[in-house]
Amino acid sequence: MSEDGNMLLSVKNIEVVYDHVILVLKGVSLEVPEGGIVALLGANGAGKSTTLKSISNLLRAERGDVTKGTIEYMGEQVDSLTPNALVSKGVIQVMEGRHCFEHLTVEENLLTGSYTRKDGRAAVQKDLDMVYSYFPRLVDRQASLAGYISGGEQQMVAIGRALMAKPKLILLDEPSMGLAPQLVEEIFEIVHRLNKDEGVSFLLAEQNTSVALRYASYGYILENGRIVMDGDADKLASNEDVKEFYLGVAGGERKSFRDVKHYRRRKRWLA
Amino acid sequence: LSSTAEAAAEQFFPMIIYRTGAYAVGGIPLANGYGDYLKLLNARDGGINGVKIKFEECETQYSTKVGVECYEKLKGKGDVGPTVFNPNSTGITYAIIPKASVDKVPVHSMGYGRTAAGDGRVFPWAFTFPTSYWSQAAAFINYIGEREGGKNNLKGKKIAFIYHNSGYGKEPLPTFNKLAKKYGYDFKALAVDHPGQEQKAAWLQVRRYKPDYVFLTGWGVMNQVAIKEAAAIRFPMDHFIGNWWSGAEPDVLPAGKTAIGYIAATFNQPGAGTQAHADIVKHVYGGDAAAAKKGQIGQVLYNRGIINAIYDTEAVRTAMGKYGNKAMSGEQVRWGLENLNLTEARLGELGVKGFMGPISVSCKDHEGGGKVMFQQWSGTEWKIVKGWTDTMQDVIRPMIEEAAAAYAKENKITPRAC
Amino acid sequence: MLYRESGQYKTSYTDDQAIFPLKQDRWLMAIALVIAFVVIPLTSSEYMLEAVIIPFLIFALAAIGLNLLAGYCGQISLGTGGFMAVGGYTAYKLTTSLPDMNMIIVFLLSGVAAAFVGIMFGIPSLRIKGFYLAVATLAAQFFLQWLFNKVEWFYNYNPSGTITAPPREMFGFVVTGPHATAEARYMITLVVVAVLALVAKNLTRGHIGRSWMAIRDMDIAAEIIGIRPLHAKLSAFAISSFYCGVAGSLFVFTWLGSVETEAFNINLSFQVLFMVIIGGLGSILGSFIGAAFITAVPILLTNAPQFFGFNLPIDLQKHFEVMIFGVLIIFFVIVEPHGLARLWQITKEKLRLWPFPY
Amino acid sequence: MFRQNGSFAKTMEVLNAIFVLPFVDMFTEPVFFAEVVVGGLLTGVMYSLVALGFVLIFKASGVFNFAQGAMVLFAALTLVGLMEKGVPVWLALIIAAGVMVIVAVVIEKLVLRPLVNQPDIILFMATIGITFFLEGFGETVWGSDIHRLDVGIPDATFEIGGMLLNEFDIWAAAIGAAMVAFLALFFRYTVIGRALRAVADDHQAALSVGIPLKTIWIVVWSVAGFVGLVAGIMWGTKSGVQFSLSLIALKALPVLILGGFTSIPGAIVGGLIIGVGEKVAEIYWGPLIGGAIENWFAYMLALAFLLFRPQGLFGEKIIERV
Amino acid sequence: MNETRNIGDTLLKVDNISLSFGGVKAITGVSLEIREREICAIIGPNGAGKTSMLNVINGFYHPQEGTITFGGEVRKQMRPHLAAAGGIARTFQNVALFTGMSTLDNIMTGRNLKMKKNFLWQALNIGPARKEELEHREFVEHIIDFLEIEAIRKTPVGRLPYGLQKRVELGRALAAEPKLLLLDEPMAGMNVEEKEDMCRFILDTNDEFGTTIGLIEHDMGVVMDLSDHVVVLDHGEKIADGVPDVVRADQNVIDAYLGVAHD
Ligand SMILES: Nc1ncnc2c1ncn2[C@@H]1O[C@H](COP(=O)(O)OP(=O)(O)OP(=O)(O)O)[C@@H](O)[C@H]1O
Ligand SMILES: Nc1ncnc2c1ncn2[C@@H]1O[C@H](COP(=O)(O)OP(=O)(O)OP(=O)(O)O)[C@@H](O)[C@H]1O
Ligand SMILES: [Mg+2]
Ligand SMILES: [Mg+2]
Repeated sequence: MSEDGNMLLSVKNIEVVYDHVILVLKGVSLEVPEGGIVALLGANGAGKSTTLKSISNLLRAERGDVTKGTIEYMGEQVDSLTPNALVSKGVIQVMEGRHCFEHLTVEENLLTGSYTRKDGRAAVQKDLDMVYSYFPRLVDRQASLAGYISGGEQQMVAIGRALMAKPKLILLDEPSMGLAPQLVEEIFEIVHRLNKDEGVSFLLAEQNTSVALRYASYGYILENGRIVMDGDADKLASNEDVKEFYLGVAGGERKSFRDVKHYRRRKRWLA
Repeated sequence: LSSTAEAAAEQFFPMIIYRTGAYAVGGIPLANGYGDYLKLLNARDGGINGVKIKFEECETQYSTKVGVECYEKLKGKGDVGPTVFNPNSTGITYAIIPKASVDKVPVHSMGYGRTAAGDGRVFPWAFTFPTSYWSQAAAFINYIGEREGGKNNLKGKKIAFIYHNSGYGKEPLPTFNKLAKKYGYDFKALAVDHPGQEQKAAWLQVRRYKPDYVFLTGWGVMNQVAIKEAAAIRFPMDHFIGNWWSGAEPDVLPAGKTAIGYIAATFNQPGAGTQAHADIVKHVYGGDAAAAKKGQIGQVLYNRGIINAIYDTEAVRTAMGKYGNKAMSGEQVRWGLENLNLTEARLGELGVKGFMGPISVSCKDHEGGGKVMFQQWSGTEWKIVKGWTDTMQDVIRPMIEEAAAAYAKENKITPRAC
Repeated sequence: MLYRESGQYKTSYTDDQAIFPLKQDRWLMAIALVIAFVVIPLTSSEYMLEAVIIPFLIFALAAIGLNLLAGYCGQISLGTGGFMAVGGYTAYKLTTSLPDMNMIIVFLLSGVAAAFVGIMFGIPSLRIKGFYLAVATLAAQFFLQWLFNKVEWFYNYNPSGTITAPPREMFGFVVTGPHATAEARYMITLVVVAVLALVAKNLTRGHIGRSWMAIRDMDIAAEIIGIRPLHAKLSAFAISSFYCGVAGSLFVFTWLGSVETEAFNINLSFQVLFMVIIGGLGSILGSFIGAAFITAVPILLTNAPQFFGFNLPIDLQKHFEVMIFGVLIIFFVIVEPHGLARLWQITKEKLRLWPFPY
Repeated sequence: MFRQNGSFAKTMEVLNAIFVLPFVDMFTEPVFFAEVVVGGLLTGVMYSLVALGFVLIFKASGVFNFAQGAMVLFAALTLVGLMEKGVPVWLALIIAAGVMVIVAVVIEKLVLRPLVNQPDIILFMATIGITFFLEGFGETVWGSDIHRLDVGIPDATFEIGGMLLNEFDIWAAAIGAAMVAFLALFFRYTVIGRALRAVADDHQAALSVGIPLKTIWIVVWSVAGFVGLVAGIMWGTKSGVQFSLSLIALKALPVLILGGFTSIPGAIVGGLIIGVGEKVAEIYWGPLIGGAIENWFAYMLALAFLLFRPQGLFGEKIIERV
Repeated sequence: MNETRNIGDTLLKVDNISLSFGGVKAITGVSLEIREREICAIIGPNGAGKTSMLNVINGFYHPQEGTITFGGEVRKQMRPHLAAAGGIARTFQNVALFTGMSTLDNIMTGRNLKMKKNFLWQALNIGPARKEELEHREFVEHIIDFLEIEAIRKTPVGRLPYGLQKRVELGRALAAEPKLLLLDEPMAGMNVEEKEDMCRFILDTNDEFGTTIGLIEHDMGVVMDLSDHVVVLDHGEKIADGVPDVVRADQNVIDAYLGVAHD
């Protein structure tokens, strides 16, 4: 993406170190345009979550530090803001691994998302109803403690909770994890709808590459703490390497997972 | 050359004290009194018989462990070693008595600590004079016996004993039990746990037991809470009697008017009326009476600090009488302590006539057969209500010797002949 | 790259499982042992031994004990003082009723007694967790302290309830009682502590240690993969209390010489807990570092002003000392929440990468 | 045969002493028994006052604040110190409360913020550091002497139906009850209440939804400081303001686990149970085994409750899931 | 496709299980069978009761009704560690590794059941204990090789990325040499490449050790390709049970779960 005036978020060349010694991001730059859906792809441990956490400033809580580079949101440097200040400004992250408040009920969990809002009870109630309509499953679970609901239900709560903040930019970390296939599609439909109707921008780290690239407009591929490839989503989706390694299709045909075994095994023997 | 070096040698007094922690309230005046008297000797007399006094405080917070560390730190100091240790805590006393006998430094636990150390044959290095908890308990029985018109009238009387649940607090129990058999009073012991802020259960039991007298062995905050609780159950204050660590100003002041009439044991006069006090104001505080008052001069525990210092410095003086006017080593001071004989006349010379009792210590008797007085709180000051009271040494002394013999046996000590 | 492991290949699992797989660490350990067994007894003053080094060793032992329980098994206990008291009083009863018993055996049996008591008080841990358990273990602390204070049998009916270490000999040396030299007491303490530290290290590296850590990190998952919480927790309580018991008997016999129950009060429990946390939960080395920190820092702080020629009033000095001590605790906890041992490890990692920052 | 009979009689005697006589005693002297119970209840409220401070902070941040005892001492010392300097009571109260707010701000900035998201035990350790600091600091500023505190709460003894009661205790109970009611409502009916519970569950997630940890912590620690001040006044009036005041915390701990770390009503109910339990045990069973059993009995009592409810009577359920 | 596969008799039989929590019914009257050496998938929408079913099988939840027969032994409920001792191992939906320990140690805990030498030997680290430790270490090293995680052998697992953690968790379960291996969403949060690896491990385990596998997974590709038979739960009830091809075409399943027919 080119240097452009209307970038909502631009991350410039950041380096992240955990625990003073573990260097994880080695100069990552990326941008999210106003009203864009940007996908961040990459293998396990590439540093996707770390990137998102450095944007939302949740990194410090894990003893990680941005040692180089800057992060700008709406043209303003935000590296030193507290996470809640960022939320007030409209940036919210849905953390990987759900992080529901176990001892709060599902509804209370959702309501915590509206903590920074100042637009009155009615508006909050409206959004609450909206979240319930997205995730009808949660209506049954309304009064259950979040600690007891199933993994997928927790994922719904985490996403719903972020929506309750009425954000401008949502950093979604693995939204599809643990969700039933039907629901995965639904989540991305919601993303799409929010993006189109309300102009919410998204930066999503996602392993389910095929869905992600279907909905995103632009994508970055992160390997080992570096961006190794970026481009428009459809371009990426048609790239041969991406197809092979991220979409699991070789030569236009999806391989059976059962056959993969033998193919792999051969590869291992050869090595 | 050697003689000048020797002459320059100072008499070193190690001070194991506590000015902080849960019991600071009692520790501060004690340390002030002791220190001020040493300062006085330096300022007024240039030390003891011309030998300058040096002292160093070591803070324990009333903790035995820290006390031992202090002991180890201070025992190597001083030009000819330390003079004498005043552990200022029963726990520390117990811990350092065995060590001190090896290091050849005397330990003086004035009226507290290991009561058995009153037997100088088994404990050559430990001194408890002028008295001990056992003697004090006996004096208390004597005192109330007298108030009842003779000890025989104690038969059937009820005595409650409220004590700090520690080695210190338990000390008088053997005496009370023994004397109960002898005089036929009914006796009930009620323990209160450290620090003693909460004693409702004990006082409810007192209320039900309806004792004729209550004897208190407390320390720190426990004392004043006890006095308040006694007032709250409307127990007559003049039948409520504390030991000598339960009868100082900080114990009664917080209870306000309700404390009036409360009685406590002591072995020193209250007040700041002696010549020695005047000298302290003059030489130590530069005549600033207000500053001296801030230093708690004349308070019960301050005065006890002075007495402690007088005993120790006079022991050094006694030793000098034998070994010459130079800094005395621990061994020499030990001899001085053992041969200490403070007569009325000598007390007069020291400017403390009537302030403390005469005493003589011997090889065998390290307790000094100590007598005890009783003082009463008037609301503003302590007044002696019963002068030197007998401590039934005929009963107590055999108990002390028995306990000492047991200790000797357990620790394979052969008592020396006296 | 002073501290590097490259080039040190391990050709067997046995090598890989050595306590100190790295050569540099083996050297450091050897030097430490030489210092402990040779240099210190030859050069230290009596004060150093009595007031700093012996207590340091004893506390390190107690801290190892608590660390096995809290750091490895995740069961926080505030009953350490009580368990140490069991050790101290058992040792006293044993040697006064059987004067000829070898002191090493006395110490070990005290540990065994404490282990039994530890198991008793560990039973609630099967149901109660976290801070609830921590506070509940105070029941042990207060009960045991009360028991030893109340039941006269424990202190041979002497009127004050104080126990005193009687003189005992080993190999012709007096090792306890007032006539034992500081060196003799130091050596016997050192031997006991060194051997037990090694044992602790072995335990934590084996399957027992792993089952403790599994319970600590996630008890439900541990149970589901087949670790019995009952065994793991109670064995942790037993072994931990064993260590505390031995430490308690040394506390009386080679350090203080004479104590009343008050010496085993709740402050002692807290002190040992500080050591474990400051040193590093789940680290044997950390127990030593923590013990050194908590025993040495107050003494350094007490002596520092004099050393630099300030003459503060002693109470003010103490107050400052307490304040600074508090600040230091906070400081180190913030710098490295996983304790000083972890700090040491990070330093080593940095050395390994040196001169590169990452 | 004879011997067996003897030991049988002995066993019966012991059982009788434990299981029968104390109850007979209670029935035969009902007024005294009532007095014991009432005394226990009133003492219990005093424990609750201290426990309440712990609960507040735990509930709101998951931190087991060991420094609560030191905060009680520090607050009381500040108050009494000011009063001794001639500041009128009401002003001294306001200033002391202000000082506790400052303490909260400083603690948040220097201790809590760098330790966000750390394990509970680490935060616990940090609060121990705070304890040392506050104790040292308070004594440096105000000295180690004992200070008499009198803010004008009446302290006379009166008699009702043979029971001796103290006005002061009644006042303490009333104040305790009022505070509990206020705080319980505060937690239930404010937005902050929910946010606090969220923070206690997961610091990082709370941050991620925009809950301002900083503000929350300052508020809660200030309130806990204020509760500490009240506890300090009550206990300080009773026993003078001095170092031992910080040891009160130890009497509050069994109350805390019995009631549940996270429950405000739990603090009061726990206090009452512990108060009555320990007094009754001490007076009716204590003499059988030598007395002074209050301290450990309180913990054992709490322990017994925990065996049935591991989260305390009113504590939040401990969630166990895989 | 399973003609060549050597599927045996029933290993696990779940009979009419019902489980509820207060008012919430997690499982209602579900029966299912897993036969020896097969791969059985349990699928269903979120909150259908899949995880709860695994929890019932390995004794963590105690069902109100129904029985479980495992290896011929009938039981109503038992403690989890007994189930483990009986040969049931599992992985968890929310990774439940021992975060403070290294990869190696985590996998070694899986061998705990098999390590018996008493603690005196342990304490001295000589003789039998040492020998035993080394034997097990060797076994575990095989697993590490098998899962291709040699490089992270000594890394504390808390620092590992999610995908690797899942792999370590599988290793820990394998270390117990289970008869029945239960996997709860082993491939969640992985990209295709990693899923392929995981599938390979599962298939190899099944092939080489003859381990019976119970698998919960939301990736239909994986489920359909791997499993011999599929059980579908919805709202705590069983709505379908059969070979993948049949289940995939079942209208109920499509409505409740798949949304669209999957090829
Ligand atoms: N708190 C931490 N301390 C140390 N290292 C960490 C920490 N968190 C993450 N790492 C390391 O940083 C690297 C990147 O992790 P990150 O979680 O950002 O990866 P990811 O791309 O999100 O992977 P995944 O797809 O598994 O979620 C990993 O190698 C991980 O081991
Ligand atoms: N311990 C519990 N207490 C209360 N409700 C529970 C408990 N465990 C599970 N449930 C409920 O039972 C239902 C089934 O949960 P379960 O975890 O088995 O679902 P699942 O099929 O694994 O879903 P997912 O695919 O989202 O993981 C859920 O609605 C959940 O809320
Ligand atoms: Mg991630
Ligand atoms: Mg599930």
